[in-house]
Amino acid sequence: MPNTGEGTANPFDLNTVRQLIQLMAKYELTELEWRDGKNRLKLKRKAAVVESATPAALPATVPPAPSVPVPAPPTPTPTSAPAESKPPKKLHEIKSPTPGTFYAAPSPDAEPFVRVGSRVQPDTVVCLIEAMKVFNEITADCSGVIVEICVQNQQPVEYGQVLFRVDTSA
Amino acid sequence: MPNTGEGTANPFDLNTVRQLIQLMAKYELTELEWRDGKNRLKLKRKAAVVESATPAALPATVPPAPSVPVPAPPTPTPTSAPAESKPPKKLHEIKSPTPGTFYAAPSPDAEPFVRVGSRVQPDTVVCLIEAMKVFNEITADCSGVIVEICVQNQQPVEYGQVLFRVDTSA
Amino acid sequence: MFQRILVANRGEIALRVIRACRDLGIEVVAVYSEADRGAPWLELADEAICIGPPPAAESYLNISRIIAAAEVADVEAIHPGYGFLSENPHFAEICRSCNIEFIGPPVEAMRKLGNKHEARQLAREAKVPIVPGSDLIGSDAEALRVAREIGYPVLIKAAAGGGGRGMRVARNDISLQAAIKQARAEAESAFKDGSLYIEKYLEQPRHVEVQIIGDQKGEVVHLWERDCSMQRRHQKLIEESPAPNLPPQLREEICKAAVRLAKTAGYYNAGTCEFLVDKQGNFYFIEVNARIQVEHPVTELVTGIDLVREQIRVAAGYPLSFTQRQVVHRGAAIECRINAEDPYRGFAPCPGVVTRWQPPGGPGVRLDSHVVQGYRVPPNYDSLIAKLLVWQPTREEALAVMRRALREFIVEGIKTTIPLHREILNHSAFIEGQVDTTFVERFWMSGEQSGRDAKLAASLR
Amino acid sequence: MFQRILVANRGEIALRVIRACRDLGIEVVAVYSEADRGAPWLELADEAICIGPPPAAESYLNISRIIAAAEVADVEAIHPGYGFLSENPHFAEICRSCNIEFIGPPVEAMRKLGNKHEARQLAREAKVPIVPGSDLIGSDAEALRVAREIGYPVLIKAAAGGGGRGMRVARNDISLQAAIKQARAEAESAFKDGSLYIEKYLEQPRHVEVQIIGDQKGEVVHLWERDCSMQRRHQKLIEESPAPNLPPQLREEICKAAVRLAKTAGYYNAGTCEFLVDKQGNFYFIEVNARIQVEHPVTELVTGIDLVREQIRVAAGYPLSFTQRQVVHRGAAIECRINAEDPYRGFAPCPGVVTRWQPPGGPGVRLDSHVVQGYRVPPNYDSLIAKLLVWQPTREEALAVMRRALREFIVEGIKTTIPLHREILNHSAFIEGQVDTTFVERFWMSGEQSGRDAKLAASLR
Repeated sequence: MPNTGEGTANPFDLNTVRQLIQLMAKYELTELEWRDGKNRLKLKRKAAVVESATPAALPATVPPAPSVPVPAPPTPTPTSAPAESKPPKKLHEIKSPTPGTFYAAPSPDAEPFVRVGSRVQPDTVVCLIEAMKVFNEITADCSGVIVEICVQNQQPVEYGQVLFRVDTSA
Repeated sequence: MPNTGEGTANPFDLNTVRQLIQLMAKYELTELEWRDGKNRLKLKRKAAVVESATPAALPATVPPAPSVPVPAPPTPTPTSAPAESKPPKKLHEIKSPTPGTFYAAPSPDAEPFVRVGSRVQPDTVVCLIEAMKVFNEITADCSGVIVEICVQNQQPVEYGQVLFRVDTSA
Repeated sequence: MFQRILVANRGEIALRVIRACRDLGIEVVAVYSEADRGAPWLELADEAICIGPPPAAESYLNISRIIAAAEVADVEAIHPGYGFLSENPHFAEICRSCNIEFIGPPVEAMRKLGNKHEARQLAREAKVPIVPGSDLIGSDAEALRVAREIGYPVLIKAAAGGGGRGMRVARNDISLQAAIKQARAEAESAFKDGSLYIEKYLEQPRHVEVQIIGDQKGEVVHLWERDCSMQRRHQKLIEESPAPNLPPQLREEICKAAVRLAKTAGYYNAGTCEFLVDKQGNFYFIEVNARIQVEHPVTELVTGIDLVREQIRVAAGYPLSFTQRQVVHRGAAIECRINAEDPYRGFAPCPGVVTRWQPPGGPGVRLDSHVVQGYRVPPNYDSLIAKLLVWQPTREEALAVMRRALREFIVEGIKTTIPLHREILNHSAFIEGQVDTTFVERFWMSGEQSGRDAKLAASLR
Repeated sequence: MFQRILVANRGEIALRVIRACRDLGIEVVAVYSEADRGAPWLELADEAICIGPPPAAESYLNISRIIAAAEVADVEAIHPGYGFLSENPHFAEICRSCNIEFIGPPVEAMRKLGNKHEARQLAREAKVPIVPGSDLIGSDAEALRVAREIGYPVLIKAAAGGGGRGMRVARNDISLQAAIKQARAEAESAFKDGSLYIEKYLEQPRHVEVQIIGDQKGEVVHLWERDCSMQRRHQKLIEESPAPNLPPQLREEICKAAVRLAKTAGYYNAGTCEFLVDKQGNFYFIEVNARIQVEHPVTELVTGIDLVREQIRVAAGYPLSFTQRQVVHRGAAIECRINAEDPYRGFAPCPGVVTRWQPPGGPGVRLDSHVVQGYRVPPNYDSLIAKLLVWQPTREEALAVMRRALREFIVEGIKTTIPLHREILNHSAFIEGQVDTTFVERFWMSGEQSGRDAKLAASLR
């Protein structure tokens, strides 16, 4: 969510982070949080539960959840919900480059450009997006196998909305 | 300026963090939190119950400031400032039971009821508070020695304002 | 003009008076109890003095401590706000005897109008219609005779009462006797005065009140009416002006009656004459509220006149800054009272920390509130946390803007009356201006409704 | 009336249009760039559609994506707000060719008024005084001749310009030639049109503008004037109505001139005619802003008319809902623009997270703002974060209420223009209504002042 952010200036650099990690390991810290907007620092050593010597799993860079109430954007398309469930492998997302209407096939009677399981190349046309009476051909821009079609035929889509997921490791 | 807060300045630097971590290790702290926007400090050492030999420098009882922006109440009496500095021993505070005007002596020419060093009993009159033309005699309500007089003669006071501190262990 | 004023109140009305003082360039001193230490409105005062512990009796109701604070702070006048000491003639008297002006009516008028029996006498004198009924009743036998004379149903009221305490309805001889016993006990415990009177009980009347203000030279004007029929347990929820569907001639008559009564009482400063209007278009005086009222901004929006500033001016001895002819009523205004209460659990108070406070804004919206995000509503006092007001050229537009504002208003951490207001603003009876004082009880507080309505409310987000 | 409208804008004006739609019972669709994902005003729309990445050229300025969103959302009209595509006749044309009404003026009028040369021609036709000067200038020799004819100092302006870009002052023959070169280069890069003209440079003029609105039947009315002399670098900071110290007859003449010009241009919907008024009481037309303006609420407060709702109505083909005689100017209104900028460091933009947002309220205060506590002001767009407005019966009272409101307004996490406004509201020149368009530059932006003023500002809390 872009409008919460961690504060403006002063992002970390690799060297600082490296030294922090080394310090954490050396002194057996299990957690270290550090913000800057309104300055916050939070360190944990060992753990109340005694997490033994596991310096590996340090969530050193986990961004803290925004404390600010940020409303979820209203999505006109309920079918984008599957996006939440973690995809298994290396998945490429084909997104809409414009708001418009999604067409799965070149004409009402024709076969769809692709189905789940179709193998695509970068220049394979996967759908049309109609905007201002112009039908834009959308290409896969990657090689792989379609594993999910995220929108339905003739559904309106937003800019950046995920249309397909492609397993590029397949 | 109570309503601006100290806000942005004072970011952390690596060196500060290193020293904090070293302190944590030395004194076996398990947790240390430190904000600045509205000041917050939070320290944890092993199990919270085992208070053992308290290492000197730890301000372990600093109450976390409310996370809510609560303005400091405007005090008409600047002399109450010493209240902040930690009193050494068992001190009893004699407070004003009403808003009014503080009188240290029964009349302008008379000696004050008490001075620093005066020994008081529960029924010793320590001052007058005038409210609505009525002079209320304030008694010590404890036994001990006056160690501080917190307000000046004829100064306006609020309800609950500390007038005297009495060392009850003396 | 005064140089320095003390506000003997808290919450939104303390803030309201502080704002008026700022607008007039007058220094303002706030007093507070320990429960309000650090409260946001205190920051806006020039000085703030702690006067006691949380219980009102030891702070906001404690005359000697407030006077002591006023003397210490060296103020020339005290604004009592509403509630607390605002209608206490004894307090007003002490203020003035200490050379501190009480920003309110003369003591004598407060005394007379504070007693319902004497208030009715004044109304008779001023030829203002009153609800048919007795003077004070003595024996049960007398009560029975009077009740039969004016006809059932009748209302038994405490002479010193207010806020619905000591009130009972009786519909026949049998219930009358029980009602008198209960009312007398309640009045004795609440007001230490068991005097009662009986009057005709009006079924489903509308509550219409007239804002008046007078100066110390004897001039009194009205600032038109407010309809406050949307009540629950005699506590107003929504107020508006003009009163919807009130015939113009009746409206004019009621307003003139209010001015007559105030003049007869020798009244000055701001006050409100409350009336009941029955379905036949008769109106009856009920009482005078001898203070600024919660809902005064409704009148400010339709007249463009700042009532609190005018209160201060007339208290300082200035003549009214406008004549009756200059009071022009324009458009329509509505106020929704936002309380820290759960309207779906019998309006149970919900004090606590406001974790999110996102007030509405934009065209036509006024918000009077002392709340900021993170504020803790203390459990000790009134549950009013905000007054949301709108002004528009027409009532229909005002309803639309109020709906929009209620939709925008987000409060988290405590329950409020906002969802109930969203419902009411969509209810046909309110939209059509057909609400009487029993509306909330009939539609929202009956058992079988509450389940459905809670669901409806949830769906209205 | 329209059933469904799309708002092709962001921030406070998107919220303003959303509110107007709610008040009219019209469904409203918002569009947003990825920089505004999750922004609070989107929650108040019935639908929100992402149209592109943060750069305006790929989102809020991208005609095809906005039209595509409008088609997908099935709206009947588009409100362009101000800035972005609001004065783009090409966009208006495309909207209408797609059977989507553009809520704004006719394309032809936009075209003519958008070109300063043609706008001056129209003004001549309408017998509206213009600043003495040339039509378009060709050679440098011609420029020299014209400059000598009208007399130095002269102003060189880009025909396609706006916001101060492509503007230069020349005080003699030598500086003229340099100024022309610079202005032409700037205009070419900014507007891809290097056409220039020269006009008389008025020293310390006041900026007075007239709000007009017309319907599609040819009726045009004015809603009186606003004084916007408090500017920095041609960006308005404070606007008010009525214009202080403007003689009544001059005021009347300016307002009538604006209506004449609009009628001559075949104008409808809302627009603003801007004039300069010199110390001798002459007024000169400068340009028409063919859209709703940032400062339109000033006019709403003094007239009680909702301009955005009226824009929507006339775009839907309705006649104006009021006549010229029904436009009653009442009291005084002032607007302070609150920008996310550091006024003590050359008005440098200060995007970032608003960690505390405590807006003012109470009588006479209106706040138009899309900000809530925790909102992140993105660096991509305009720095306007709030418009603080007050209305009062008199200007003096309005100044007092504005001071009070500015004092209450607490913003943390980013720098804003609030402290500067606190200073201005205490400056005698502004209090006396003696400000000209060079005021801010002269008093706040000169080097030697900034140190003192920063301290002063700090002391004003």
